[in-house]
Amino acid sequence: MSQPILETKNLSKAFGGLIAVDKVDLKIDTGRITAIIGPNGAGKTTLFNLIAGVYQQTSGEILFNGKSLKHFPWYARAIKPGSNKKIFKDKLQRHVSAHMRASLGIARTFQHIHLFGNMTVLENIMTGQHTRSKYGFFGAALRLPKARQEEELINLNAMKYLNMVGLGKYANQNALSLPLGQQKLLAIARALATEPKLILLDEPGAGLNALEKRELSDLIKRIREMGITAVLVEHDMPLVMGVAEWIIVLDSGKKIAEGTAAQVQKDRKVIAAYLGEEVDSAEG
Amino acid sequence: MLAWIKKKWNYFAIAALLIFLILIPFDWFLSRYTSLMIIIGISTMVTAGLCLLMGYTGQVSLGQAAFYGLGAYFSAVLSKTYSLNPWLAMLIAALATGAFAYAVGYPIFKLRGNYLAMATLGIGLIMWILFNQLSQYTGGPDGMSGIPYLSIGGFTFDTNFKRYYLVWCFCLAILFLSQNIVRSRTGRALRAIHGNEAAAESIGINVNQFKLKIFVLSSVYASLAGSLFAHHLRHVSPQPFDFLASIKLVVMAVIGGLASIWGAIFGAGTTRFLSDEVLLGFNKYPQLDIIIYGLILMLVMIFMPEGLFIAIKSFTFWLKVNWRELPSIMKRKRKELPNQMKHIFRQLLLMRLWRKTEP
Amino acid sequence: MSADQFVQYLMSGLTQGSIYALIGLGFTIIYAVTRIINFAQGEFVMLGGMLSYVLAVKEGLSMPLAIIIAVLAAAAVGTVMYLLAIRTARRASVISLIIITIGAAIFIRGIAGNRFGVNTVSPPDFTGSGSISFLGAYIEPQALWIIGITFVVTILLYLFLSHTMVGKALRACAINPGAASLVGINTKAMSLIAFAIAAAIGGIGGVVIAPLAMASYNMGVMLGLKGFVAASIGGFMSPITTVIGGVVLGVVESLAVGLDWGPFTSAYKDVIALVVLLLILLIRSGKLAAAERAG
Amino acid sequence: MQKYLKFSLVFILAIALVAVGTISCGGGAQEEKEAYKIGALFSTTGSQSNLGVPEENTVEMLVEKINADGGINGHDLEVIIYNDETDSTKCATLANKLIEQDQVLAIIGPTGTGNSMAIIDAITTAEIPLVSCAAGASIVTPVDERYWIFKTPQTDKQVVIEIYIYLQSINISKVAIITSTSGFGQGGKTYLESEAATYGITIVDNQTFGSDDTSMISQLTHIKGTDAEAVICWDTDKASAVVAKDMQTLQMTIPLYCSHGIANQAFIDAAGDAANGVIFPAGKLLVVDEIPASDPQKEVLTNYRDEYLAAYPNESISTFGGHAYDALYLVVDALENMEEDLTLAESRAAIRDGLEQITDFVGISGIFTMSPEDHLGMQPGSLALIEIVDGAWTLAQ
Repeated sequence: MSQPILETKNLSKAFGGLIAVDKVDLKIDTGRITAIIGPNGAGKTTLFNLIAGVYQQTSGEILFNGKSLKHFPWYARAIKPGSNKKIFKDKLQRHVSAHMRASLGIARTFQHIHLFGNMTVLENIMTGQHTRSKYGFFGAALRLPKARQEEELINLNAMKYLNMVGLGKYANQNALSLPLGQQKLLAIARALATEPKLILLDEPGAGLNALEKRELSDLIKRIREMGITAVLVEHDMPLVMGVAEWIIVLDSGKKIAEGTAAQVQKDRKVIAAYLGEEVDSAEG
Repeated sequence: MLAWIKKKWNYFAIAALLIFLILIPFDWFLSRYTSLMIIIGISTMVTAGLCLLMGYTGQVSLGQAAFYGLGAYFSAVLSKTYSLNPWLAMLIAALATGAFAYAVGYPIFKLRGNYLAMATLGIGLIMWILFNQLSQYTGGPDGMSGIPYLSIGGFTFDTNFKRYYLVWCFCLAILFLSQNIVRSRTGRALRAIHGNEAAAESIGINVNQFKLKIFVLSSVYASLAGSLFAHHLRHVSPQPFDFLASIKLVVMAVIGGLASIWGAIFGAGTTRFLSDEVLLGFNKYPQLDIIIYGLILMLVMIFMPEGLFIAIKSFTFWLKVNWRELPSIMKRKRKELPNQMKHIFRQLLLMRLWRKTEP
Repeated sequence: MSADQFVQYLMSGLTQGSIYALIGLGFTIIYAVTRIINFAQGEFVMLGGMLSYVLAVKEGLSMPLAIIIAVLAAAAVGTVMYLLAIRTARRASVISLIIITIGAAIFIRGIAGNRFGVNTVSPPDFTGSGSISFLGAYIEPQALWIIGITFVVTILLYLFLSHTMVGKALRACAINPGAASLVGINTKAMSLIAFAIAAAIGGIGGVVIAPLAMASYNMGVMLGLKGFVAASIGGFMSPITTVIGGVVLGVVESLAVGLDWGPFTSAYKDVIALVVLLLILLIRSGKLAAAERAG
Repeated sequence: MQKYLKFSLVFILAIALVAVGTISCGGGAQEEKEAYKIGALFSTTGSQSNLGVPEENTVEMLVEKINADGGINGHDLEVIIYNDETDSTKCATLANKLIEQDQVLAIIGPTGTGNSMAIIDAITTAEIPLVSCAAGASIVTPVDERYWIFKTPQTDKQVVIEIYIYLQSINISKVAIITSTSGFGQGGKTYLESEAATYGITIVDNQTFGSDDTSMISQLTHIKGTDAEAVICWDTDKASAVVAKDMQTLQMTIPLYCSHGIANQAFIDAAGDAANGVIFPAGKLLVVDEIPASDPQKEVLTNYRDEYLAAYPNESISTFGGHAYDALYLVVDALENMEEDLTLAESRAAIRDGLEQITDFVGISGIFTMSPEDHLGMQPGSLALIEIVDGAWTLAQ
């Protein structure tokens, strides 16, 4: 198997006293639909936010395509590696900011959908194409030919993704006028529009009816066929078991098990963890 | 035919707008409003920048008059004291103001909402005090006069008639550029920031950078407007760039409907027309004009917070949709009116109760 | 500067600071509860000052009575302003609320100018003029009144907020309006109370300031801004921090005059105060941004 | 975009309608002799409203009087007064409005120096006479650039010199000056600094304050630390009163000299007993009862004061109204000497020439003799040194 697209080495995140993510080692293999499950407060969303760069880890490393998601700002580059100032230099190390990660190819959706309510459905997706187009203020202001071409391209791609999630006919509606299920699809389409290598889906199934869930799961499969690695955090077990090829189980910030659906279901710790608080997971 | 006109409507609109604007300063038309229209044009330029910043990007600035003033003073000082070519002075002014805005904005745009408002307000006040205090350059509170006219080759803009066209060329140019920006990748990024910063970050938009860029752009607009203002009046004093001026600019932007570039003309137009034409009728009674001004501000903000412009727009749209039913609606409304009054009255009376029952 | 000069600067700084603090308190209360920056606060001060003069001198009421009526009137105006202008503006944005309060300010100023005329007036001092010597510095009795009343008002406000049911409800709204309404606190009523209190404090401010610094129908503009700066320096957090903010502002201004070196002259004292404001805003920017997200 | 355009279009048509409306209303009924139209710009609101209001009152009062007395050569006098809100941008548009829309023959005002400077260009290009009511000397100098501009109030320079001469006479040489950051204060500051040397005065301390500041204690403490023999304060009534009171508080014994900006009752009311002993130069209006009957201004001053107080019982007399009085009567004087039925441009030019030829016009602020070299034309001896004793104005010895 090729190198994992995403790898975390004893990744930890603490909010004040409480440790949300505790020394987690993950390997997300390229092109394999992976689900991260776990009872409430297991630190799934925090993990996502760490990977997406919303939070910055207290310790540990995140490797994307084998490259660390940290970098040295220009003023630190001067210092030669291995020089005696190295420790000092490490202090200057910065995390790659969220928007940079997006252009590197990490896309994500949100638990609360976070669409742009002040735009139409189409514009939402066109905005997703942001990192895939270049022209700036002047190009825009003066309507340079290059800008026009890019706009046309953006438009085409946007329609493509829109049709892919089957929202083509709503293109010019306000994004928030759609029902919840379609809003979720739209959010996924917007994430896809950034043409990512890795897409993080945060509870895509929450609040969908059976039909919509079925649509969702084959959308996820189609995403895989596009060569994009999908990782989802999900409470809905049937959905997870149906779609995920690899499942990672978190409990109170620690990874307690991973494997295929079958393996995980048999795992003692997992059962314990869930039986521990069915109630919560039921309402989650 | 009619359909064709409908299809090409906005071209007709542009044409009509241009013809109208071109005709205004002629004696047989509205020459009496030439000077007012010059000020409106200048205000529109500042307002357009404010619309980009506030309406599209959702960032508040209560200090815009500072950049307006910087433009005016840079032009005035460079072209008078150091007798530079006015156009060159204008260019330098724009660049310098932009640089200043960048330097100031870089730290400030870490703040949001009300705190951003406070910070920008602070900047505005500081600049205003400096305009007053650095009298060896600015001429102090009474300002400096004798600023040269703008001129191209032998052609000098020495009458309102000429300056009118100069200002409106600048103004329309800025409006069209802004329009293009809004309807582009950049514009979408700005609206994305307004819509939801987290989501914007997640799709690779560098939020802080864009905020800063648009802030600088709006300050450059303001600076250009200021330069034109200086060369129009040929006198600058700190007073037109004080706190109240910043507020008046915001008011223009809001009345024009924040998220609409063309609303800027409307906003600047109505506000100036109101204060310089309509309210003058009321100054027989002491203070009545500012009383009315205050009332209008409140009423507009309370009942059409999305701006007068948008309100009129939606109302006419509503008319277009059901103008046939209008009479019947009127009848119904008249029937309902007493009940509604009673309802409102009850609400006011039993406010406590009413509030409790409210969700 | 000599020692007793230094004391003098501190004293006048303290006096000014108390004035700013008194005005800033109004900003803080309203902001904390409603997240509105009320630019009409200065006008409440003006109303207090002008009314106390009109009632005491023109109408010939006894000073205490005039003061009470003036303060109550200011509070009433604040309440009405909230009910008619703020409450009716549903789900308005930060900016439109700011403009509404500014509109209200202009409106009130206009009415005052129309009713009371445009001349500067000065009500009589509470307890005679003249001056008291203190550590080689001199101070007016009225200044002592200002400092004292600011102190008292702050303490009372603090006790009110921390020891009464309503006060606790107000603080709950300040910390998290959503949660407050969930636990059954009527946030609208709380906003109303906040406006009333703020206006009353503004009125008190006007009443005590006027004998020292005169009153005129457009005094509210500058005083409002100064109070606003004081409140911002205090971070719009609590009465105490606001008072600290006000005193910092006053003392900085006063010492700037005393220092008389480079930019630290009387000409630039306001600039210095504003720079202090900006620095504080920027230093606390991280926390403030978080607060804005929460609020 | 298209809807926005559509509605900016709607808005524009609205303006057009209003405009056309005003045009149609414009042509009123014609009398046998049409009224002389004069424009006036006063700051009746905003920071200078306490100057602008008496000016407006005076003009309204005088217009009634003049028309009651049968107008000017049978023409009624009509004065169109606009409020510029102490806002120079608005002032400029209003000036253009008076010139282009109302087609007035001449303009009096504006109240403030800043506003006056802001409209000079419009006035000069439109070739219409302006008689400003503001103090700044730069309004009428250099006179060759100010062909169309006149003014009535004495300049700050004259007032400063008046004070310095007095200080010389009682041989005080070290003074501290404390001026406001307003236009008025800065104007005074300039001349206080520039003229000091000429009269052997040294400025040992130079403080400023904001006109709305609530205390000058700090600045005065600083002055107290110097060896100044007198304090010269330059601002309008409110802040000057604060200075007077704070000096009393600090128990400063050195005398306080003020500008003509405090020449109204408000200062005495505000400063209370701290006002006693304050000396300031101003027009003779305030001490009209004390000036000798031989003084040519006596009659004019007395009449004006009595009429004003009769017309506005709850106002108090102030010299700013006097500036408007002079401005209006200078124009009226020019109008009386103007021959009939000239075109607008001609009559404007005629009025300007008339103004420039005025000699020995007895006004409130002084006696005016205009000339092509001097568009203020105020003769020496127009100022009186006034001392406040027991809360009343008296001539200082």
